[in-house]
Amino acid sequence: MITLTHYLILSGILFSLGIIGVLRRKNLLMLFFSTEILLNAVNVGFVAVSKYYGDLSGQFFALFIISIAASEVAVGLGLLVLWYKRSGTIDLDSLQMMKG
Amino acid sequence: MEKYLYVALFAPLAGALFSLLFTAQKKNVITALVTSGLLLISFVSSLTLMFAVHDGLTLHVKMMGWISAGNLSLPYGFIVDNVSVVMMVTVTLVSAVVNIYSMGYMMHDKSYNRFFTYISMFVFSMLILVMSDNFVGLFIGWEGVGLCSYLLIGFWYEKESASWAGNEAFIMNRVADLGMLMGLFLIYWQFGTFSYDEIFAHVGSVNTGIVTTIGLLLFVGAMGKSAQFPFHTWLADAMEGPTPVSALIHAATMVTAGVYLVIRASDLFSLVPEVGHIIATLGAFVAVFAASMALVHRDLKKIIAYSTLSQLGYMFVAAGLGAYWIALFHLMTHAFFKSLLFLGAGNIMHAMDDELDIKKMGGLFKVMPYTAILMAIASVALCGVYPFAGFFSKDAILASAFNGGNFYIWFTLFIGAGMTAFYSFRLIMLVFFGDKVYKKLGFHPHETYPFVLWALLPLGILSTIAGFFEHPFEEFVTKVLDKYEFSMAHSTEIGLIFLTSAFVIIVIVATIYKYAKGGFSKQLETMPLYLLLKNQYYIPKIYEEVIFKPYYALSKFAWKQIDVRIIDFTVDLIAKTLYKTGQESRKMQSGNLSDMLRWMVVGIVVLLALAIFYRPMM
Amino acid sequence: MEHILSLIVFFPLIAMFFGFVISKDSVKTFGIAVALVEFIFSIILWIGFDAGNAGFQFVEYAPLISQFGVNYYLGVDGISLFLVVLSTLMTLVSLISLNIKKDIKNLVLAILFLEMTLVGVFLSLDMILFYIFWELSLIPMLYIIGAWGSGQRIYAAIKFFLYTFAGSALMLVGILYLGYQYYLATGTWSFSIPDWHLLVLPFHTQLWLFGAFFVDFAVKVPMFPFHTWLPYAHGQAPTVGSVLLAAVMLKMGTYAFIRFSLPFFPDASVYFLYPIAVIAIIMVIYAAMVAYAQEDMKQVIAYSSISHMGIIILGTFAMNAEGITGSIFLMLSHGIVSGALFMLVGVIYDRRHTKMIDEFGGLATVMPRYATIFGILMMAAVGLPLTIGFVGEFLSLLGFYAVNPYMAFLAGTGIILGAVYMLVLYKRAFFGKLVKQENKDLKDLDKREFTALIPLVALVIILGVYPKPVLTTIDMSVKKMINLMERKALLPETKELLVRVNKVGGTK
Amino acid sequence: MFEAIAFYTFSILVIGMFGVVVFSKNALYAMSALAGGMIFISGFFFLLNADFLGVVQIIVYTGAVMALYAFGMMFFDSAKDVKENIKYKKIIYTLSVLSAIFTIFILMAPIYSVKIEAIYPTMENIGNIQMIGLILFTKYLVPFELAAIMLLVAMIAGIVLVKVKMEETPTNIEVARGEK
Repeated sequence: MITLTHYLILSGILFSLGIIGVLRRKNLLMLFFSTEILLNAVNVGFVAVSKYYGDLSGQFFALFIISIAASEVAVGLGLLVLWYKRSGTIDLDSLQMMKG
Repeated sequence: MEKYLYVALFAPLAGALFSLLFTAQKKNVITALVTSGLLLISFVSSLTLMFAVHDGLTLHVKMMGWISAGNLSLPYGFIVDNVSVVMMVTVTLVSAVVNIYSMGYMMHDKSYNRFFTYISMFVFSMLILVMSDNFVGLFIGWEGVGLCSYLLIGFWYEKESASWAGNEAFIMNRVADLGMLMGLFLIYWQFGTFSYDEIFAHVGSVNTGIVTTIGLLLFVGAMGKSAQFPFHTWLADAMEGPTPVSALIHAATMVTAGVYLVIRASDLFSLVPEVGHIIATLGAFVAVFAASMALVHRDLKKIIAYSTLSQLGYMFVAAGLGAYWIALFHLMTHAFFKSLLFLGAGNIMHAMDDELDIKKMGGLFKVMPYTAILMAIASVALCGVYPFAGFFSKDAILASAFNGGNFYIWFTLFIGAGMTAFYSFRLIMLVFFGDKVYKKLGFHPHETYPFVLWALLPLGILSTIAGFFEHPFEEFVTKVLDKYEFSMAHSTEIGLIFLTSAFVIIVIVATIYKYAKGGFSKQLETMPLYLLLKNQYYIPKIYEEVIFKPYYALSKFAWKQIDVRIIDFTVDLIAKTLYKTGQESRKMQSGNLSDMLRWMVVGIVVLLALAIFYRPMM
Repeated sequence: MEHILSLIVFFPLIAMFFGFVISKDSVKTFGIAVALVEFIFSIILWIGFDAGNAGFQFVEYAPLISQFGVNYYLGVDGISLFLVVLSTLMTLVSLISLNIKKDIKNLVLAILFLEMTLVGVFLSLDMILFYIFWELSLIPMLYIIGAWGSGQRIYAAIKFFLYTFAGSALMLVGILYLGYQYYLATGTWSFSIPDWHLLVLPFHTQLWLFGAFFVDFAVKVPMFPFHTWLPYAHGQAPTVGSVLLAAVMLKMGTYAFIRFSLPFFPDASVYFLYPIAVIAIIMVIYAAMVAYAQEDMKQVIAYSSISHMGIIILGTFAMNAEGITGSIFLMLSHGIVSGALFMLVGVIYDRRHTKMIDEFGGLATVMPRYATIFGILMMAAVGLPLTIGFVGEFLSLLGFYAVNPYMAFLAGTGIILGAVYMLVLYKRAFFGKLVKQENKDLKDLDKREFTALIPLVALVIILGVYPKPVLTTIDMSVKKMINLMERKALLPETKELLVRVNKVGGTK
Repeated sequence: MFEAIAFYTFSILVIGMFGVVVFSKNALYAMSALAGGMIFISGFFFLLNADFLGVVQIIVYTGAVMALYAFGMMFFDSAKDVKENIKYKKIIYTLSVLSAIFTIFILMAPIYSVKIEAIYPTMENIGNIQMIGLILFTKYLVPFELAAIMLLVAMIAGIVLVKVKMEETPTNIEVARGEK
């Protein structure tokens, strides 16, 4: 029998995969991919909780998360393209203007 | 009669304020005349009061409120009774004489006006001291005379040693005053008042232990003011001041304030004879201790200063043994002859251009006969030769020591009397007779102004005849003070008097003989005992090494090490740590996004950990 | 007379705003005029003050945040009355003595603002209002030290500000918690001091709150070992800054002890009596020693302030009317005396641009008037009877003697050590031969300096000779407060101590 | 039984796919793997009876988002291997694992300690999509509209950002690069 715990563990594994990606990736595009993984990991968790507790709220959250992910991609990719045109690279280390 | 009291009290203040206006100006004889006049007025008022008191009057006035807080209500109150009026007369008389004398002595000083301000201020403080009807009033005068003494010792402030001596006097007095202050506090919390009458009315009902403590603490104050061991060093150094000051303050009046305090609080001290015994023992010790230092000193004024100390010891013996009227009597006679002695010394100093070494004088009798005669009178009075004043008062003290069965005290005093005779006549012989050493050194001594000598005359007369007033005096003051009963046989008393007188006269004759022959050999001066005495038992040196220097070093240490190195450093360390933390953590803000991401995740982990593991107490 | 307290508090502020449009040349005159009017107001307050009424008078009340019981609430009693007068007097005197030319306008306005905050602190009867004034007073002082100081002025100013500010933060927490406690106890919010006086707190709460308040007050006083900001602040501050700092600002701390710590937390105050007394004794002796070792005249007086504050603290914690009245009187006397002494150091600094004692010597010859005034004030500082310094010191020590004679004795050594450093300073600076060429033609006090100093010297003598009217007024309110403490006391030990130290006579 | 098999299969697939995304050096591989992973995720949604969400997942992610990525990748040199210098690998893995464990712990804690009551219980007789429609247009209407506006804004932003700079000629870009 697959229980909620299984789903949550899966969600956790996916989340940590996402975090690994976020942390180790220097390529901005790949970084975006990793954030998608993070969002999806959370979505799985929400939906699973929703199912096992018979409450639809989790699904709505997942829904809104998806829409946020979509907007994020739209804006983020736009900025990325812009940056690439400026500097010719999408390496994270090239973004050092905030150095204090 | 009240107006006489106020006149006596405030005339000196008026004089001080008047001459204060002139302090910044050039020498002005008016200040001296006005202050002298006002002091004479004060003297006359005091005398009037004395006659009134003799007729049975006791004046007790409350002028106005002063301090009131909590249960304490303290007015300015003054009392004129048999004891205080004696002091008033003595103080105003001596101070008037000294003031007139100073007109000649200070003639050429550039701070002429300032001097008379201080003298009048001193007399005012001294009168407050003796006239107050409560302990705090006494303390006002007590500190006031201390201040004036400080100012007058350091009168020639350009001299380093003078201002140093002033500081020493003030600070040492403060040390003793602390003891007195503690005594006052204890009195307050026991009796709820500072007024003599109320305290002495209830003192009998208080625990003896507390009365003993009060007595001891008050006596500590008295020790400071009267320069008893171990506070005695300031008095010798106080001779840096002008000589009239030494005569007035450091011989006749202020230093006897300690004795006066014991006499004033006699109702309290007579309850605790143990304290009295301590006082008497210390007095006897100081009598010999100080006299021994006077034996070898070459400084004219310091010899007289040590003599003063020694005589104060005598007074304390009498006061400690309960013979209060004798103490007061000796205080009075001593005031006359000692101030005379000092003022005579002032004449000599003037003649010798402020030279103080008695070995450089000699044969001055030819040049200044009147001064010599006056000083000789004072010296025999001091030694206690019949019929001079000292004979009566000093013999009474010796008799009271013998009478109380304190033979060791009596014997000490007996030895002290011999020493007194020796150093007095050593001084007289070295200064007025013998070889004229001063001629070789190029001094041109001369007799002083006639009016100065006239001013000294009353003191000379009083030093001679005051002794004959012994019985009227006793009768007068024992109306307030306890009577002192001699229990020994009359024949013993006479015998004692003869014994002492004979001893003193033998010593005098021997001294005169020895010095007429050329004095002691030089070899004596290398003896250890001589050196010990000459260096004042090394006590000033010990104070210097054990107290002054370590205190300064400790202060420096407290500032440089504790304050700057430890406390301030710790405070700064906290600030610096915060600042450094900021400086270091600024590096986190590298601008590198992946670093920031990492920090973000660290933050998340920490917050999650907090959310899981932190359990609020409630 | 109805709104006189508001007038006294806000008159300097309003005048300050007008001051912005006054021209630079006349602004000092303007400042003196304002301070004079303000001083007259405070005198009117004193005259109008009913000496037979121990409670708060001239009370003004207007709700500010009524849900939380924060109100505009002013009032004056015997404890605060003379501190108000002292503040206005010292402001006036320091403005008269002012002779800085640089940015004079800003300086005068800062002083007026400072006056408002000082008076506000003493008159506030609402804790939040009090706190606002308390904190606001730091700003002008920070500015005065930082902008017109000498040497390491920025360091000193920031140290002063951060140190005192850090302390206040803790007090704010204490205030809020106490307010909450009041709410729990009564169900209504109130930050008014008279309300809090009636609040009885459990013993353990008292301990914590006492600690929170204590740190702030201890920094302000300043108590050992929180004192190190003071020498820096005094050393670098301009004369006017030192005068106001020593004369009035330090008194805020001791005033707060009397106004808050004792009546709010009677049990805790008694509980902490001995530790605090030990600190106070250390202050007295240690600061006197450090003062003796100083080479800078101003630092001597700065450390002497610490020493005197120690005696004030002792008087305060004597817990009897003698001691507390004495400590309040000592605040006044120390305010006047140390203010005047700082002014005197400023006088010599103006002439020679140095404060090092070794640079002087023999000044009495060239500046006799200066030396005389310095001498009188020095004697007041060492507590000579018939000067203002004696009364407070005597009463404070007298009061504490009832608590513990031995400690009173130790603190009493302060009168010896005080004489040591003061007399040595005087000797080194004024006595001896005039050696330095630069000192040979120093000018004696001029008219402006005389005008500033003579009133203070007069007060030193007058209040020394006849302090009674001031003392009785203070005493009444103090007795009321002690009564309150006795009624509020929870522990039997506290009651026992309060009874013991307030009783005269009997054998102990 | 079927559920378990499906769960494990999908889990392995998803983890594998996402692992490729995270660790691959080639952007093209990574993107393809991501698209695959998304589809497998939707499998979970179907398993969990969230049909609507599963469909949305496929449409939005695989259809729209992936298309956008693919489009965006055309701007970059995607064929080449991505060069990254990664520091402090141990820290990265520790942090990731820690955060994952904590997250799970946090999520589990209320499940085991308190019984959570459903606010909008699923009803057997009404289908998932119907149900979602009901709640979405009542309770979550405002967030829904806001999400719509957000999407619109994002779309416009994306267009504007890219479009304005499109006018720049490649030479300009070269110049800009040369200056760098």
